Amino acid sequence: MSYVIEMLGIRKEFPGIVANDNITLQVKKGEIHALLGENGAGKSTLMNVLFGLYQPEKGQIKVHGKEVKITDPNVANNLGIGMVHQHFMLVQNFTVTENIILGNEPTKAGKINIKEAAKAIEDLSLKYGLAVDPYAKIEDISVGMQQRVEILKTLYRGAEILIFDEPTAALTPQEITELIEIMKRLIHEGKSIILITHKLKEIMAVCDRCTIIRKGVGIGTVEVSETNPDELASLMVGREVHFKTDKQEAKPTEEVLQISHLVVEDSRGVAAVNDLNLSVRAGEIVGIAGVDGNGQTELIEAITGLRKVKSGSIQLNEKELIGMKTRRITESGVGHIPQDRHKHGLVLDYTIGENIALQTYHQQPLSRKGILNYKNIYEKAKSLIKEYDVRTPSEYTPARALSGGNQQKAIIAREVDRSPNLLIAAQPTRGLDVGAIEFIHRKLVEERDKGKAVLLVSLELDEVMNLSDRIAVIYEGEIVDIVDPTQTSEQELGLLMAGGQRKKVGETS
Amino acid sequence: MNKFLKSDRTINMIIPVFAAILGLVAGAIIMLLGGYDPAYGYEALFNGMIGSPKAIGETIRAMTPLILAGIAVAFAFKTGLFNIGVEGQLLVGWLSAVWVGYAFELPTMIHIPLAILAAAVAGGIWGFIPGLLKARFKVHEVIVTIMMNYIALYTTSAIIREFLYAGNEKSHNIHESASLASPMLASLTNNSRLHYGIIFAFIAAIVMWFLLNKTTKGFELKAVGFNQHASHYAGMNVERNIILSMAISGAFAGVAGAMEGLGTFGYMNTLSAFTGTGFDGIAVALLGANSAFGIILAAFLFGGLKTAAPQMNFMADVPSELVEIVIALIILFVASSYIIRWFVMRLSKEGK
Amino acid sequence: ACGSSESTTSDGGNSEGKKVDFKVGMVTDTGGVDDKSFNQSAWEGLTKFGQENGLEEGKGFKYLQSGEASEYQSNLSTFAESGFNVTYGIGFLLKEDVKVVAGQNPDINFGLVDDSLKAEGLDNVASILFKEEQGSFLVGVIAAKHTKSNKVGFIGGVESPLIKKFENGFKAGVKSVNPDAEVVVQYAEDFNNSAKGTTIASAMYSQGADIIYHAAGGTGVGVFTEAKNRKKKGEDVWVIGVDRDQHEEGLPENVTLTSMVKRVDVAVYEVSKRAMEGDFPGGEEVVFGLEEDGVSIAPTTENVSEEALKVVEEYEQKILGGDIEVPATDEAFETFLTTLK
Amino acid sequence: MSFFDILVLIIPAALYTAAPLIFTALGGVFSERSGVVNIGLEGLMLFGAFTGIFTTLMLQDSFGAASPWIGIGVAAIVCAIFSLIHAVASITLKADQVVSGVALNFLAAGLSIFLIKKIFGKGQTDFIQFRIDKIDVPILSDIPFIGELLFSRVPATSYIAILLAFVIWYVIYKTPFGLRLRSVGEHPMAADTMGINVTRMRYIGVMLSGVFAGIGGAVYATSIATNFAGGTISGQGFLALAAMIFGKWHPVGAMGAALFFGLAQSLSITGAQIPVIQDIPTVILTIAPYVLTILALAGFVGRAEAPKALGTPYEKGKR
Ligand SMILES: Nc1ncnc2c1ncn2[C@@H]1O[C@H](COP(=O)(O)OP(=O)(O)OP(=O)(O)O)[C@@H](O)[C@H]1O
Ligand SMILES: Nc1ncnc2c1ncn2[C@@H]1O[C@H](COP(=O)(O)OP(=O)(O)OP(=O)(O)O)[C@@H](O)[C@H]1O
Ligand SMILES: [Mg+2]
Ligand SMILES: [Mg+2]
Repeated sequence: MSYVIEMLGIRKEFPGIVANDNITLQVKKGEIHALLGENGAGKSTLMNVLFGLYQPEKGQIKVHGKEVKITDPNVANNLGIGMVHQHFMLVQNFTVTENIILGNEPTKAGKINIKEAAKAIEDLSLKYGLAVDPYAKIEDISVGMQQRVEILKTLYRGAEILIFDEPTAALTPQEITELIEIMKRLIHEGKSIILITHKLKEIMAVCDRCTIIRKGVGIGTVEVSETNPDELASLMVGREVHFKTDKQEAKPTEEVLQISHLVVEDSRGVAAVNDLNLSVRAGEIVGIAGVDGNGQTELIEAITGLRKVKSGSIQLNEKELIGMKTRRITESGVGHIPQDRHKHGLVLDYTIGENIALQTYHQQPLSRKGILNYKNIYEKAKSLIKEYDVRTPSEYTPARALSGGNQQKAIIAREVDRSPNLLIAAQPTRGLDVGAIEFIHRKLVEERDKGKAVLLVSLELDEVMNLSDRIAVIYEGEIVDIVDPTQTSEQELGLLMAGGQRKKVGETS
Repeated sequence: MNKFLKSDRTINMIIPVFAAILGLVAGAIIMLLGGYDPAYGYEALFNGMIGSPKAIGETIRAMTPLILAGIAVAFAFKTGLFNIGVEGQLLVGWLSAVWVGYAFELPTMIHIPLAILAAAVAGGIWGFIPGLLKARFKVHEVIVTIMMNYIALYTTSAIIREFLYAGNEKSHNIHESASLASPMLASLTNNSRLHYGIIFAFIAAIVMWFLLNKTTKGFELKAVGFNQHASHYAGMNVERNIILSMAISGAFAGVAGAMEGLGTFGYMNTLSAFTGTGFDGIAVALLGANSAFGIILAAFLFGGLKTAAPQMNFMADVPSELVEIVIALIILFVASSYIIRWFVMRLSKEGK
Repeated sequence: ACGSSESTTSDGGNSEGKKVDFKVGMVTDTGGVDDKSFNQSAWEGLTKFGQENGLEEGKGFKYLQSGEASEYQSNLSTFAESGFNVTYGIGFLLKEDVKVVAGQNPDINFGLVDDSLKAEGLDNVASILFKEEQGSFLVGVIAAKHTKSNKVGFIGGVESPLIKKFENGFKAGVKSVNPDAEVVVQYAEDFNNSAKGTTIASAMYSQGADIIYHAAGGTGVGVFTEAKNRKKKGEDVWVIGVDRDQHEEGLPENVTLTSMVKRVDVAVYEVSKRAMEGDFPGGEEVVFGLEEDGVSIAPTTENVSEEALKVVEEYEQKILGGDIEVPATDEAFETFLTTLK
Repeated sequence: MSFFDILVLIIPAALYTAAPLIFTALGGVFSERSGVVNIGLEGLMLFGAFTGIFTTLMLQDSFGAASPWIGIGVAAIVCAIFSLIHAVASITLKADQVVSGVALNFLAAGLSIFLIKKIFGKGQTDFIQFRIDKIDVPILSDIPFIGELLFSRVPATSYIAILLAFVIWYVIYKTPFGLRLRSVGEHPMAADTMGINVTRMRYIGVMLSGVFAGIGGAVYATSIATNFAGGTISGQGFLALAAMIFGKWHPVGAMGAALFFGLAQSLSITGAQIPVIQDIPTVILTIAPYVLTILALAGFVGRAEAPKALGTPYEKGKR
């Protein structure tokens, strides 16, 4: 059997760590090959080696059986290798076309021939079913379309072998379904794909074979048809993993959060949250299910005081939150795990210790009369790092150096430790491996069981169904229905989220 | 890990020393190429810096405003802002200090602090404006501070001419009670112009260090500099912190001006060109790695070299511009510490 | 001077036989000795003095250029402490510093150019003053004789009592000869901005002035540039230079009508000579006017008409004779105007 | 004095004095678009002025009126090389870009005077014999009104500067080179994955800033100052930097901002001779250009979006 790609005995070191140690990966032509491993296992590193961004210390790379030296991305491009990176490599203020042709521009008399390029891109997008607007700016388009642009970039360069590094982490379920279709079509066209994902369901759905890495070491390759998610998970983590979080029946008590007739405008002045009513009780997890962009972000920002409210009321334990500053809201008992951990959750240049203190630095015992007590700050951080299993060299390490999963754990530690009456968790497990997800889910349930109110916002239906005690479906800024997770199905939810069977939910449900 | 941090700190200390040596060597080469005697030139330079009590006094005097200007730049820098406006803030501070020093008659214990306070307030206001524009209208602070420099230059001159003019392009002298100069310091250093301002410079250095590293306010200011979104999320008032940061930075710069007005000169000239101290402050801050202690050392080097340059010219006939070249090279070498770091690492690796 | 004993003995003999044990130094302002202006002139005087007395440059006579205002004092001290017999501070900006350093070094002599320390009672300081208004009056006369548009301009660097002397002298000169002529005056508020110089000059010429007298240092350079540009295109415009004979600055288009020469060189030379002869005018004001040859019109007169020169001659006599008191300040000028009617 | 007369006073003067700023600001656009902060524009301009005058002085006896033009050309080349110091330090050695720019300013100031003293034995040069003169543009200057306003008494360099802004706009926004240059300033890692040599593009950006700032300095020296001394360039580079930011890192915007400065400047200077304005205190007129700029920024120009990667050294694989 001939392989299109063979990476043999690859070793890649970073200062103080061996990211890849003697890893072997062999990809057959026409297959979708999954690469699986925990956060920080070394998947991205391996792919960056293949794409020429890193040079391996040891090992051999063969493309179509011929040994090659991939010294930079140009070489990879010329070998027909294209990569869709974990963090999008798109210039935000360029158009779709400009991003795709960058470095390979068709010209007419020295001028970029944008028309010709756009035409070529339209042809490509038709051929593979990748709908994009060639003249739209990246900053104005959805994540899903950005993803398609990334794919088009590789196709435009005639890539035969495509690397997808966690393409689904930031996509909505609908977009994921689309992407899976696209991948199938690409294979049909004779391409080969390496897919990195933490979602075992996706591997089971589309992949032919799966190579597993654990802590930089290759564990082996399995035929997907001969395995199951549980086996994959335990191979990857090295222990058994529970997908379904064990939890007792909820015992909700009094209402903690009460939202009525809330209207919030987005940055363009359009009402993104429109006459929304919702309540969350102590001791329950309310999940908000909805397609991205239906007002989830604005709703959270309104509750936490990050965005101005047009009208309506938000009450926490019968106290009005509207008009309060974020700090006051936080202090009156709201915890918030933000959806964008790099933008809102962390000051990446601060140490982990300082980030853990980000909400409480101004309170005793972390400070007194405006003077910080670093001893207490770091002692506290140390104990939380231990409790929440944040993997970091020390509490003095800059947050930037931690992997996403561990950054997320640090944020959760910070928010949960304050023991807020209302905990808002937005996309708390995006991009994390199954082990980390399990941990975070357990923490949220623990909070519920302590009698706190938890508001979960997630684009992952699995997560919402698995964790919530009640599911509120949001559509165009309104809660259109509230369902019991045990009494519903993904299909039903999907229908509701798409705006079907709309019915108005009253102030108290 | 701790060990690594420790050795990193030593490297950070070694780099400026290394850079200074490299800069001086390069200066020597330039002197040789120019047909001057480097040994003689450097002897004169050294003597001019710390060769006599008077030289030491003058070096410290020159350091004083440089420390404060450096702190002003560094403070803004640490909070994510670039204050090119130190020059203008210094000028308004200078004028205000001189005005208080001249217009009032008060006991020294009140007069000096009051004059310095006035300078800090004036400089603070001059920093507040670009801060406000940045916070409210997202106007780039670099342009506004450049413009504010020119406005300060021309208005201070006009104000002196209108209200404080003593003829000869200068304001009236301040009263003795507001003067930082001291016969004791002067006689100790053989008639140098050493004055008590250095104490205020050191205090300012401590204030900056303390404010940024030990207080909740400093925690906020730095956080806002690094990530406005996360700071907002954490309940900090982003706008107010930006404004405050620029105002504090400006206040430090204003005090730098007070050092000139109450210490070195005792009056203010109607300037028609910038003093350059504000721009030197950028170099001092960066040379000192934006740390309080580093800034003091950098200001010493900078101030010393600058006061000694005419000496070198006098004794060894080397054009004083050579000093500027040497300073530039030292800054470059510090900035390119990458290569020095690499070199030191290699050395220490081989040593093991 | 006790501080000087060491260096004076080590001073070796020199070739010119006439061995003098005397050292003179000068501290310039930030302009430097090639500022094409009064620093340069002072250095020329010092150089002449040094050469005539067989002094070695760098040892016997020497200058230090100041990089910034805070250096004036230390540079003056450097000379004093190195045993220089006389040290000049060039420019009124050095007044305070000369005062301080002279106080600290009572055995050393100092000269201050362009301002007076007489009131301070320091008997080791000679204050060297010029009657710029007299020289300016004469170039004003020339301007008045030459203007065809009956409009002339004056561009000052920064408004100050010193530059006011130039302005008022000039205006008085113009008005004396041609009471109908208009004098437009503008200050650049900058001595070192040639771009401003060109813009102001351009506006003045465009508005009909055909001769501009500048007392604006580096800003004046822009005035020349503008005049050259216009002359090249055939406009009949002129510049009157200041401080030194600025004929060369007007080349190749030859736009320098004349210059108001301020003989700092003569002054420095004279005072140095008197110091060496033991007649240092300490504590005094030494004033250089027309009489002392301290101010005059430039030796290059190729662009000035015979007739104008003759009138200049007449006025020179009137000033020397005391018939005309040339105004130096705005008030004096106003009074002067009334006497013309 | 009619309004038209006032315009005739102000506009040609603005065109004249804005040219050096335009060139330099355009240089800044190249550097900063590639992601390298260039606060060293002042130093580059200064060195350009020095080189321009030095070359002209050396060549004027043999080349005559062409010598200042050659001087400008030489300044472009020399400053491209001089800017390599900034490039090597900030791109290859990953120095803080602001620091290395500041160092460049110090170096240019020290070195140019040091060389002048060494070469000419004095602190400033003689005047050049041949300048870049103000001209009346043939034919165009005869157009009524417009001719006198826009095409008379302005040196050719001003028109070149304005044209150049459009040329550079075309280069930066319409050509592959421009697309790549901007991509490197926005998202160097993305550019890298597309096979673009980030380091090379940034070197080119910085060196082009050297070229144009050098030209800017030389144009100032050969058309306005006509000699070189310590104070010839004092702050113009910073003004050019401000113009570039004011113009939102866009070549035509930068040109517009430089013209705005020139206009405000000449209005304030000429104002002293314009009837109504005459009565305003001088200092108000003197600071007017700077106040106007601030007001303009705060009022209607609003936020400026810098290239995203501006100021950050690119390290492969760093996130
Ligand atoms: N630029 C870098 N510098 C230093 N170390 C790095 C760097 N990039 C990765 N590493 C190290 O390599 C290891 C593997 O990282 P890699 O990004 O390949 O993980 P991953 O498997 O892609 O994780 P995830 O699932 O979170 O994407 C990490 O544990 C980290 O310590
Ligand atoms: N610049 C760096 N220096 C040191 N380590 C790094 C650096 N960049 C990444 N790493 C390491 O790489 C590992 C994984 O990085 P990676 O970006 O793949 O994380 P991730 O979990 O996928 O994050 P995200 O969820 O944000 O995608 C981490 O363990 C982190 O320590
Ligand atoms: Mg990864
Ligand atoms: Mg990841």
